[in-house]
Parts: sequence; structure tokens; C-alpha cells
Amino acid sequence: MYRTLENNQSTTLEVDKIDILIAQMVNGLSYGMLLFVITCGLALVFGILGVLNLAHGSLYMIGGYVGYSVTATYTQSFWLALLTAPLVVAFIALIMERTLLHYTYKLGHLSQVLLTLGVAYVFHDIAKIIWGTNVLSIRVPESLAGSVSIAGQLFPLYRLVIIAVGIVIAVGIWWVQNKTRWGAIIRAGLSDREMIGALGVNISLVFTSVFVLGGILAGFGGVVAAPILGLYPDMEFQTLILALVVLVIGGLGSIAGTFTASILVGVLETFGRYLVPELSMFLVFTLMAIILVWRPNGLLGKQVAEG
Amino acid sequence: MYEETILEVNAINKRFGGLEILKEVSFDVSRGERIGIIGPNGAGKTTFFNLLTGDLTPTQGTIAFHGKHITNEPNYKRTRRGIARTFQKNNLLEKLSIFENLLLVLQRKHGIKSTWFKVRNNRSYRALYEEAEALLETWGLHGRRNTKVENLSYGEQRQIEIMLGVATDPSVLLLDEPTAGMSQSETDYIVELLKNLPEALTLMIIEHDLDVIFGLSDRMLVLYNGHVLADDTPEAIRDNQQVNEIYMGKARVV
Amino acid sequence: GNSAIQQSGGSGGEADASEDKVKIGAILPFSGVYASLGKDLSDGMKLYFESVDWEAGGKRIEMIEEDTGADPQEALKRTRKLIDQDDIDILTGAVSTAVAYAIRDEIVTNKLPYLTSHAGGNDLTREQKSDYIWRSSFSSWQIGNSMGKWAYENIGDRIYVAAADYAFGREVSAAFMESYKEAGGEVVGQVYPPLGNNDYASYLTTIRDSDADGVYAFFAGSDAVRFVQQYEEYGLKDKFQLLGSGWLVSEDLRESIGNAAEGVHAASFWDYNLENEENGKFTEAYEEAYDRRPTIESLEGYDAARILVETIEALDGDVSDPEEIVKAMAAVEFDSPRGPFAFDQNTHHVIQDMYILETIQEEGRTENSMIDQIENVQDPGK
Amino acid sequence: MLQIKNLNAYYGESHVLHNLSLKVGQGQVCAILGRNGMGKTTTIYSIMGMVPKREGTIEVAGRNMVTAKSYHISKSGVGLVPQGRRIFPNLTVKENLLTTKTNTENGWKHDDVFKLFPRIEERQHSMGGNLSGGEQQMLSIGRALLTNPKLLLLDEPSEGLSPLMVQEVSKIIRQLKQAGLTMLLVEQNLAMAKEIADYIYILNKGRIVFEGAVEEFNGDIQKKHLSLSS
Amino acid sequence: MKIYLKFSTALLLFAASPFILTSFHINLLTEILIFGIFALSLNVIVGYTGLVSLGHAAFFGAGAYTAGIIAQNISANLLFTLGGAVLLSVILACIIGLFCLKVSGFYFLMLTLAFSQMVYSFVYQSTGWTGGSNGLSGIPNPILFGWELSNTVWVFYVVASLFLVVYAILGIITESPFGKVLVGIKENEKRLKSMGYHTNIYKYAAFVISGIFGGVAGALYTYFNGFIAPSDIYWTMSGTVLIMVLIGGAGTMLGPVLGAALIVLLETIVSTYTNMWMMILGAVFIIFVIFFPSGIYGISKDIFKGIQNHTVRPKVKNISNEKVS
Ligand SMILES: Nc1ncnc2c1ncn2[C@@H]1O[C@H](COP(=O)(O)OP(=O)(O)OP(=O)(O)O)[C@@H](O)[C@H]1O
Ligand SMILES: Nc1ncnc2c1ncn2[C@@H]1O[C@H](COP(=O)(O)OP(=O)(O)OP(=O)(O)O)[C@@H](O)[C@H]1O
Ligand SMILES: [Mg+2]
Ligand SMILES: [Mg+2]
Repeated sequence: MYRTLENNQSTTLEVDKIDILIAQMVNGLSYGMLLFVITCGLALVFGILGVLNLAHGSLYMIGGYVGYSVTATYTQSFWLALLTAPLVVAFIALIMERTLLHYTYKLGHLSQVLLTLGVAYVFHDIAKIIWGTNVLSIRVPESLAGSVSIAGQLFPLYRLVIIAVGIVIAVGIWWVQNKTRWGAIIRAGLSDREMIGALGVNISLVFTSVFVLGGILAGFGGVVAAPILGLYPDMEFQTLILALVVLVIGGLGSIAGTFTASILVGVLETFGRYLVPELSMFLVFTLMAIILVWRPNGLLGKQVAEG
Repeated sequence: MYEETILEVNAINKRFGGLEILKEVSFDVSRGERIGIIGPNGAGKTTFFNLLTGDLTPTQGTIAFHGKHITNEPNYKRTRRGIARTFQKNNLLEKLSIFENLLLVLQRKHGIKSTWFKVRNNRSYRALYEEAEALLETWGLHGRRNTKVENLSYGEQRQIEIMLGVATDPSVLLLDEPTAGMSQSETDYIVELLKNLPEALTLMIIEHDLDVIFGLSDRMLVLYNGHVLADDTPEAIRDNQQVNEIYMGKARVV
Repeated sequence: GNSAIQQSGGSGGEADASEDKVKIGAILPFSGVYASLGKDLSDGMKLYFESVDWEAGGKRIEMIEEDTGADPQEALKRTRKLIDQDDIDILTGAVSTAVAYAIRDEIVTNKLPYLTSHAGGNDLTREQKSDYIWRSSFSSWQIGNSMGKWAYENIGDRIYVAAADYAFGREVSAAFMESYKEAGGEVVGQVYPPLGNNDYASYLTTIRDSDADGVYAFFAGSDAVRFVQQYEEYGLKDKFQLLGSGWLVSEDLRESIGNAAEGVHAASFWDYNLENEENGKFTEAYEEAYDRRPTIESLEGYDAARILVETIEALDGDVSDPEEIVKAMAAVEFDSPRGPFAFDQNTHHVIQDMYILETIQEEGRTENSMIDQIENVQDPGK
Repeated sequence: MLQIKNLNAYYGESHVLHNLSLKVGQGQVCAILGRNGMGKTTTIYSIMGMVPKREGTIEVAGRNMVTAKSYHISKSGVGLVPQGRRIFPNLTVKENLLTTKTNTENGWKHDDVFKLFPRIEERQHSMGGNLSGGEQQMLSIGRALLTNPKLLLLDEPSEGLSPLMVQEVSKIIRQLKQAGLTMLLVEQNLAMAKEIADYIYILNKGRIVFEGAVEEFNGDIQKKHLSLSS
Repeated sequence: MKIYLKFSTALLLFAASPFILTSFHINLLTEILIFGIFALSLNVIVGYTGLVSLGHAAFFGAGAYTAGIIAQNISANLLFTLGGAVLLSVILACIIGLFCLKVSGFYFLMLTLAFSQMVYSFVYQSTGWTGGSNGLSGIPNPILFGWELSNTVWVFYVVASLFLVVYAILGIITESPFGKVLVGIKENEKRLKSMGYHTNIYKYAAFVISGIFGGVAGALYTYFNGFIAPSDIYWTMSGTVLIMVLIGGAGTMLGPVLGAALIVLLETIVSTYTNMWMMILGAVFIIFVIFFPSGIYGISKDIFKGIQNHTVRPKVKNISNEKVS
């Protein structure tokens, strides 16, 4: 940055700098919202099922790949991909929950971690068999392809659309979690599955639904992110780590927290890349460490009372 | 009874957010006293215990033990000073056996240093084992020493809860509804056990079973809405009109 | 034999039970981020071996492939396995430079002839060079240096440099800057995003604000796709010429990159559209066999296999002495699809022509076309 | 209403209930008494489908439920006030009440529960885990009532309640009885049990050792079956 | 007594292995033992204390890089390099533990991850010392009492003896009253505090112990490999060792070693036959969770118990009757 400024002797230097800051802010926001779209499924499943789904990244990846197949091979429609990919992933999530995850609720978190990691490994190779190892990408639909100028700087329209999409999803999830009976039942099931059954709730059905919903969100995120992040081997693990970081910074079980954390991480990473490019990876983890030491339950995580 | 005051509670207050649960509670305890604490549900009895043991810290006010301020001391330090407690809701090491639960208590009681890093057949450790066995014998649990606590019935777990409290060999023992969930015969047994505790031991008991509480206490404290409504002899409490109204109702002590 | 005796016996020379075979070990990534490169290298080798019916110097060629992922530790383990258990005669492969460095000592102590077929770290044929290590692919210096002078002469005297933050990326950009500055150009800024970075928006915004004439970028794989795409999305394409290495717009990425690749200038030692007889034969055969276009890595595999076959031919199939193998390998010279091929006897590194490519739009897709050629680029070896 | 025949229940390898048979008629209140660890809770949980392995028959309103899932049993009209309250600690009081499936239109509603236990209403925004023991017990009872059961299982509902509250709860139970609700009650508070129940079973080591109308239950029987020496 | 017998047997077996096994297998065994130590060290906090860490690679890496850097720049003396590795692991564990023990559960998992990734970034960026992404190569062989451990067998003997020592130390620690307290913390920390234990100190001690032996494993890995890569300090390494502990059987002594053996063997053997080894590894994880949730150690114990049950006792026992009152 300094190098650039040194060479830029013009008197409009100050103005330029502010423009750049605004531009980076928008970049940060859109990247943050992209993170949110990717993370929200994980946050939902962990926040209310208590399952740390390490296969979330894989579901996201499958969403992206299916989206690719739909756009590149069979039809040319991004919108169709946006519709079908989440459904396909939802179906996979359904199978996964019913045949595997189902058994682990009584076994505790660690078993789930191991199980979902195993599933992620299996999906990794399956995806390799089906889609190969080349880098693939989904084309942005024509209608969203252009660029928009903000504060004299160009931005891809698609990035701005992502900001809107993120907000819509956030509101939707928040509403389900807080304004419906569903949220209460699920959280109850988390602390005492047996008892919620004795109150007449078929908790396995509820759990399955939530997991499938998480799958839908993962698949959706996969399609939405593919035009920007691309599809390639190992993408799921890269995404997973980032998603976990966002999840933890926000605090478990709080969609508002995940939302806040997404923006925070997005903005911080963007500015980190701008100011200290080599350290950007370091910065995110440092942020997480600082936040956790300062607030041991994440930004907005609730201290769950003991029974 | 001894004249020596061991615990001084001075105008403590406890708030949870906007709720003021305890208001200006002041209170002295002498060595060897047997104090019964009663009061309606939600009066703040358990909270009061939590403040004494350090599981919570008061919003205002001070607590002194043997003249030393312990208001903000963490719970483990108070336990080492000799303040032990049992929990209203069973709070045990569920996946461990009864014996292992007990062993942990004894190990701490004798100071971890004396047993630190010593393997089983070491002398001091063997002494610990023997003490544990003896305690289990007293409590009639010897036959089930290796049963995991989570496999015990509710009432049986309540007994372990009390046993662990007593095993610490404290100078002040706080019992939070010790006999709740126990059958009549087990209750009688426990009451007998408690009566036989050393005279110098100070006992504070929260209990809704009137027979138990009147049978054990020589002084009674009534908490109501976060303040002390009465602090008197059992006989006086029995006849206290207000206590009857808010707490005992038609229930009579037999 | 047991290990205690093997070790104390010292010689390690066991009677080769399979006299009629030459065992070639190949350490390649079939998983992880470099998986597609590994696959292409492997396919290229197989294509050539197939063309000689897996026979050379009267012996059958047996190729044992080991998956290293992108992980040097794994590679070291695999190499040990190839040496100890499979008793290979020659080793080839390594996509990641880190892998090549990791196995280097093991190879030297075991006196195992090794033909590096991709990994480009400079030191492998400089400070770390060894009698047993020969490289047929490229060095990071070759890739970066070739573009430096050309960029000054053809693009402008102010360049911004962006490269993935890992050893290879740093080396390529350093080589580029060295020759670019030497030619008289000025580097107005440098930025090194982490390897596997997923959003370049921030970097691009910074670069956009500079007053450079062009941007030199080293990225590969998914990084390249994202960088080139976002370069266009953020409107940099209209402002600065994008320069880079062949991997920026490689054969297997361009379809994913789409039109954003158009106009990029890249330096490479081979391209699909090179016009020479060998390349025509190679690309045709490859497409016939695998039904897709070859990539740089396919070519590297193909050439490596050819070098191995010619080495064995020269020895009449007698691969019992590693020194002889190395000597024979050093002498291999031929016309490769990339142009004339020969080893530098001093550095053990290939001397080859470098090409400047431009990506153009053609019949609804992008193609690379050669616009300039730099002959006989030889790594300085220092 | 409830008929259990030859029920055997197991936790893993341990066999807890042995050929247990009991019956609760429509509108009747039966009490199960017994010392600690004799299998009372296991009986209740068996009916509710919460014991891992059960054999025999458990008929609720004529339908055998011995293999049914607990949500199924609950939906068929069985409500439970479990021992130890089992409040959801991470939910507020209000949310705790929200979790129940209210089976009928005109039955217990949230406001009715609040009217019954004003204390709970005051604390409706507190986390369940922060309630006092007695408050939790009230919440647990209220939660069960909200399912509007045809058969209510109460496992030591008076535990942790103040004497005044015990009388209150006892009164409510009697009112419910009058309204025709069938109940199975486990109680250590003998006075309360005698006041409410029509019929009494005493369990010892997983077997029924006494059964009879409440009038037949006297000091001798108490001494014989409920004292430590038994 | 039995314990000594077991140890002597292990000692004899280790001493004899180079005369029985090929050097490939000796290498494999060495690697298993190194990861065995690594898994055992993690087990102290995961299995006994109930603190699940996803950042244990930090200590492995710290040990490995310290040993490597010391060997390259100062002296290849084993006592030196190992001592340096231990020292740095202690310092690192003391610092990381100070922060990480402020949180619990999943947050602990992620905070340890954060710290180890910070260490990773540091190593990755410090190209001058560590070789950055290329890794640290050309590390001289370790020297023990003037003797260069130049071949697999010597390294194996060093690793095997250290393995026995570490196993014994950790065995004693976990069996000690101290170890019992750790188990208590895992079960119910609140209650332990009420018993009078200053649980934070115990957790901290456990964390540091765990870090030290993680560092030891790292140093041994350097002797064994002669090469260190940043991937040795990456979170995937933490993940692998955590899996070893879980699959083997957390909270047991033998379990983590068995887990290490299984994972190392699987990775080595399966990947020579197929490129789809991740799928197979994944399937193994799944099978373990669904069918053998208590790990390898659990399986062997179940089988053993099953045999006993069939021969000695009736299958269903009546607990109620056992009650003495
Ligand atoms: N952590 C907390 N946060 C908020 N409110 C609390 C908390 N702990 C207790 N309370 C409230 O404080 C009041 C007193 O609780 P406490 O447990 O001391 O009552 P108690 O006298 O022991 O009652 P019981 O006899 O029912 O056990 C209750 O109304 C309870 O809801
Ligand atoms: N989960 C379990 N696993 C194994 N055994 C158990 C389990 N729960 C209870 N038991 C045993 O089953 C027997 C009966 O327990 P149950 O809880 O039914 O007794 P209870 O009569 O309700 O006693 P309480 O009055 O103490 O509540 C007891 O001996 C107990 O130890
Ligand atoms: Mg209380
Ligand atoms: Mg019970």
C-alpha cells in the first residue's frame, strides 16, 4: 500500500484513500455475506442439533458440483441449478441422517465428529470419481453478470446480490428459531431427548428435518459460492475450517452471532489482505483467539445454564 | 454447644440481572449449631447456600469464616477450610463408581500431596482405600461399591450425595434437602446418621420434610422472599403464626 | 532379509529377483490440490510407455505409482517404501517442490537415479543438486525470467507483481523481477496472497489503485481460476495487461475461467497449439487415448517416460549400476513436442525454449497462441 | 385404563422388574410405594416407553404399548411428571411449556398453569435451569398437564415442594381425580399418598409384595414392607 | 508384578524386531511408535481430562522443528535436540494453556485450533529458519554419546526405548491420584471444585504434560524422517492424532497406541493399492462409530468379557438382589 502511495504524487491522494476504504468495506461485506451463506447450514445444525457436522463442507461441495453439472452439462440454467442442487443435497443429508447420524445422538459429540469426518472422506473420493480433479466453475447468470459502480469503484453485481441473499437467509433462520415452537422443541431435545419424547414430540423426525434443512442450506451455499470460489479437490476442507471459525466467533446456537461473525471475519480478512497481505490467514485465527479469550462463549453465544 | 462464632454473614445481597433474590441477609453461626433453614419454594435458600460455599458470590455484603473474609474466595478454597455441601439436585460423578467418587473426596481431604503420584500399593494410598471401605460399610453400600452412580436409583444417588458431603470431614456441613426423594425408612436412617455426627460439627440443613428438620435442628431460620423472616428455636417457629401461613399450612409436625 | 543384517551388511545390494524387469517408481499426487496434475503426468507417461509396448532394452517396464497428495511427509514415506519394499531402479515424479526437497536426501544416500518431472524449485538443480537428480521439466527461474525482459520490451516499464505465497510462487516472481528490473523496468508493488486464497477482491482493489502498466501474476490451479476471473470482474482487465506463467491459463483451467482469460500473456515451455511435428503427434495420440486435451503436465509425463526409455535402451536394459543409469540419462537428447530437449551437464537441468503465449478468443472458446519465442533458456545454476 | 401384565424390565444386563402386574381402572388413582431402588421409577418409565428393554404387556386404554415409542405413548394420552423434574435447563419457563404437544382444543392451557402456580408466571422468562428446586417441580407438573393426558404418571411430585405447596398439589390432584383423570402415583410422602390414592401397590426389589385398597394399608404393612429390615 | 512382565515382554519384542522385520517394516513400526507417543500425549487431555483439543500438532511441530533447527545450527546431539524440543513445548504449552483453559467444550477445541494455526502461520512465514512451504530438509542424523544414529535400526531403538519410557510415565501419571482427579474433572468439574480441588491447576498441568510429550513425539519424528514439513504442524495433523485416540479408545493407555497403529497401517497399506484410500479410511471411521463406539480397545475388552461371561457367569444378573441393606 505504501509503495503505491509513494508513487502516487497527486493531490487527490486523500480522496483516493477514502474511496479505497469504502471499496474494501464493500468487498468485506460481500465476502462476509458469502461466508454467512456457506456457514449458516453448519450453524443451524450445530446450534440446534448439537452435531458438529464435519461433512458440512462436503455437502456444500456436492451442492456446487451438482450445480455445475446442471448448468454445464444438462441445461444452461443457473436458476435451475439453484433449485435442484439443494434438493439433491437435501436427499443426501436425509440418507446420511437416517442411516448413520441417527445412531450417534446418544453417543455424544466426539462420535459425531468422527462419523461426519468419515463421511466427508468418503464424499471426497466419490466427488473425485464423479467430477474428476480439475478446477471447475459455475458461470454467473447473464442477468447478474455485470458490474456496478459504487463510490467510483467497480463491483461485480453478483457480489452485491450475495449481500442481499445473506440477509434474507439470516432473517428466515432467525424467525424459525425464535418465533416458532420448533426452535424450543429442538433445543429441548438437545438437553433431554428422552423427555421431549415423553411429551409427545417425535424428536427423531424433528432432528431429521433440521439436518435436512442444514443440507438444503449447504447445497444452496455451494451453488451460490461456486461462481466466486470455484470447485476443486479439497475445497470442502478449506471451506469447513473457515466455516468453523465463523461459527465459533459468533457463538454457538446463535444465528445472529454467526451473522455478526461472518461480517466481522469478512471485513477483517479483507482489510487484513489490504494492509498486511501476508498475515491474512494468521489474522483470522488471532481474531478467533482474542474473541474467545475475551468472551468464552463467542460474540453472542449464550451461557447455557446447568440443569 | 460452643460459644465460638465461626461464620458471620453480614448484610449479603444477591441479584440475578434484575431479580433481587437475597436482600440484606445477616446471620451468625456458632460452632456445633444445628440450624434448619426453611422457607417457601424460591425463597432463596439454595442461593444462600451457594453464597456460603462460593459457588456464587454476593452482589453486596460480606461473609467471614473464623473471622476471615471469604466473601470472594472460590469454592475449592472454602472446602479446604472446612465448608462442605451437598446439592439439591444430584451432582455426582455419574460415570464413576461409588467407590471412585468417595476416593476422590478422601484423597483431597488428606491433601493430594501426601498421595501424589503414589501407586496403589503404596502405604498412604492403602490407608485411603481402607478408609473408603469403612465408610461404605457405615452407609450400607459396601455391596455396591463398584456400581456406577448413573445406574443407581434416584434415592440411592441422594444417599451418595450426602455421604460425599460427610466424608469431607468438614467443620461446617451444608445439606440441601438431604432426604428429598428418600423413602421413609432411608430417611430415618439418614437422620440417625446425621444426629450421630460429631458435636463440634456445624450443620445447616435445608429441608421441606418437617419431621426431619424439626428432629435435627436446635435453631431455625425462615427465609421468605429473600429476607430472614424468623430466626428462632424450633418451638417458637412451630408456633409462629406467620410461618404457619406462608410455609407449613395445615401440616403439623408429628 | 531382515533390517538389522541389511543395515550392517552395508552393501544393500540384494540379488534382483526380477532380472527381466526395470522397475520405475513414480511419486505423484492423485489426491489433494495437485490431484489433476498428478493424473495428467501419469497419463502422459503411460501414453509413451504404451507406444513402446512397455519395453525398453529388451526388458519389461514396470511402473509403480505412489500417491503423495500434496504432502512431502507422505512422499518421503512413499519413497522409502519404493526403495525398501519395491526395490525400484529409477524414480520419477514429484509435482510439489516441497516433495522433491523432502525426498532429496533419501535419494542421495540410497544412490537412486531420480528424474524430476515437474517440481520446479531452483535449488534442486543448484545448491541441492546431486549426481542422481536430473530434471526434465522446468525451474522457477526459467518460468519467471523469460517473461521479465519480454514484459519490459512489450508491455511497459511499470509492473505490479502478485504471486501465491509459497516457495515456488516467491521464486518465480523473484526471477521475473530480477530480469524485469535488469531490463530497466520498475516494480511498483508486490503482493503475496496465501496459497489457496479464495477471494482476491481486496488485493485487486489495491492493485487497481496503482499506476502500473501491467500485472505479473503467478497462480496455479483453483487460485488461477479465481484470480483471472476476479481480475476481470473488478475491472482490472481494461486497465492493465495481465501477464503470468503458463499455469495461469493452462489447458485444463481455461474452460472454467471462461472469457476472462482472453488477452492474458503467459510464459511457458510448451503449449497445446505449438506447431511442430512432434507436438502434432503427441497431442493427437493423447486426445485419441484419453479423449481430452493434454496439459503441460501431460507433456512432462510423456517426455519423462521417453527419457527413461531412451536411458534404458542406451544401457541395453542393464540397470544394475546407478552410476551408469545417470550417465546414460545425461546423454539423452531428442526433439520433444516442446522443441529441442537436452540436459545441462553442469546443473542436470533441462535447457529448453520458452514461449510467450497470448490467450485469444476462437470459435466460442479461448485458445493460447504463441506470439514470441525465447530460445535455449538455460538455468544459471547459481 | 392401564393394565400391566408380567412386565419384566432390564437396564443392560440388570433385570429390574420381575413379572410385575398391576391395573389402574378408569378414573382410579393408584399409588406405588416402596423404598429407594425398588423399581418404582422403572415401572413408570416402562409405561412411558423409556426403559431400554421391556417384556410383557402394558395396555393403555386397551392397546398394548410395550414396544411403542414414547412420543407415541404420549400422543395416545399418557402424561408424565418424571422424578428429578427433568426440566429443559436451556429453555425459558415459557419455552419449556411450549414444547409440549397439546392434544386437545379444550383442555389445559398455559394460562391455566400460570394460574395454578403464580410463582412460575413470575419467573416465566427465567431459564429453566435457574429455577429453584420447587419451582422446577411446579413447572414439571404444569408441563405434564398441558399434554392433557387421559392417564397421568406422577413420580414423586411432592419432592422438593414446601409443605404448603404439597397441600396445594395434593388438592389439585384430587380435583383432577374428581374430574375423572386416571393417575398412577409414586410417592414417598405416605400421608399424601394415603390421602389421594384408592389403591396401593408396594414394590420390593422389582416385585409387588403388597396390593390392596388404601384402607387395607396400615402400620403393620408399612413396617413389614417399607422398613429397612424388609 | 504382571506389569513388569508385560514390560519385559515388550522390551524383548522391540529388541528382537530388527532381526525379524525388513527395514520397511521397521520404519513402519518406528512410525507407529512415534505416533503412539503422540496419541498417548493427546490422550492425557482428551481421554482423561475431557478437553478435546484440535491443536495438538502445535506441540508436535514445535518439537520437530526445534530438534531440526538445533541439529542443523547448533549440535545434532540427541540430548540437546530432545532437550530443546521439550523446553520449547513446555513454554508453548504454558502459553497456549493459559488462554485455552479459559474456555471449554467446543470452544476449547476451536481455540486450540486457533493457536496451532497461528504457530503454523509463524512456521510457514519464517522461511529463513524453517524453509517455509518447502519444509526443513537436510537435517543431520542425531548423535547419541558420540554415536551417529545413521540407520533405521538405531533410530528404531531410540524410539522404542523412549516409547516404553513415555508409556510408563503416562501410565503412572494416569493411575496416580492426580490422574484420578483428571478423570473426575472430565466427569463433573463442578463437583470436583466442591470437593476442594483447584481444578484449573490440574487442567493446566495436564495440558502441559500433554504438550511436552507431544513435543517429544515431534522430535523423534525428526530423527526418524530427517525432514519436517509445515504439514506436520497443520490442523490435519491434529485431526489425525485425535482420530487415533478416538478410534483406539480414549481414556485408556493401550487404546491410543492401537489407534495409531491402525491409522498408520491403513494409510500405508491401503494407499499402495488404491488412490481411493480416503474413502476406505472414511468408511473405517464410520464403521467404528456405528459398530464399535468404544474403540479398538473397547472391542478387545468386549470380546474378552464376552468369553468370560459365557464361561464364568450367567448373563443376566439381578442387581436388586445385590443390595446389602
Ligand atoms: N442463576 C440464577 N439466575 C436467575 N435466577 C435465579 C438463579 N438462581 C436462582 N434464581 C432464582 O432465585 C430464586 C431463589 O432460588 P433458590 O434456588 O435459592 O430457592 P430455594 O429457596 O432453594 O427454593 P426451593 O425450596 O424450591 O429449592 C428462585 O426464584 C430462582 O428462580
Ligand atoms: N440406568 C440404569 N442402569 C442400571 N441400573 C439401574 C438404572 N436405573 C436404575 N437402576 C437400578 O434399578 C433399580 C430400580 O431403580 P428405580 O429407579 O426404578 O428405583 P425407585 O424405586 O424409583 O427408587 P427411588 O425411590 O430411589 O427413586 C435400582 O436398583 C437401580 O440401581
Ligand atoms: Mg433449593
Ligand atoms: Mg424413583
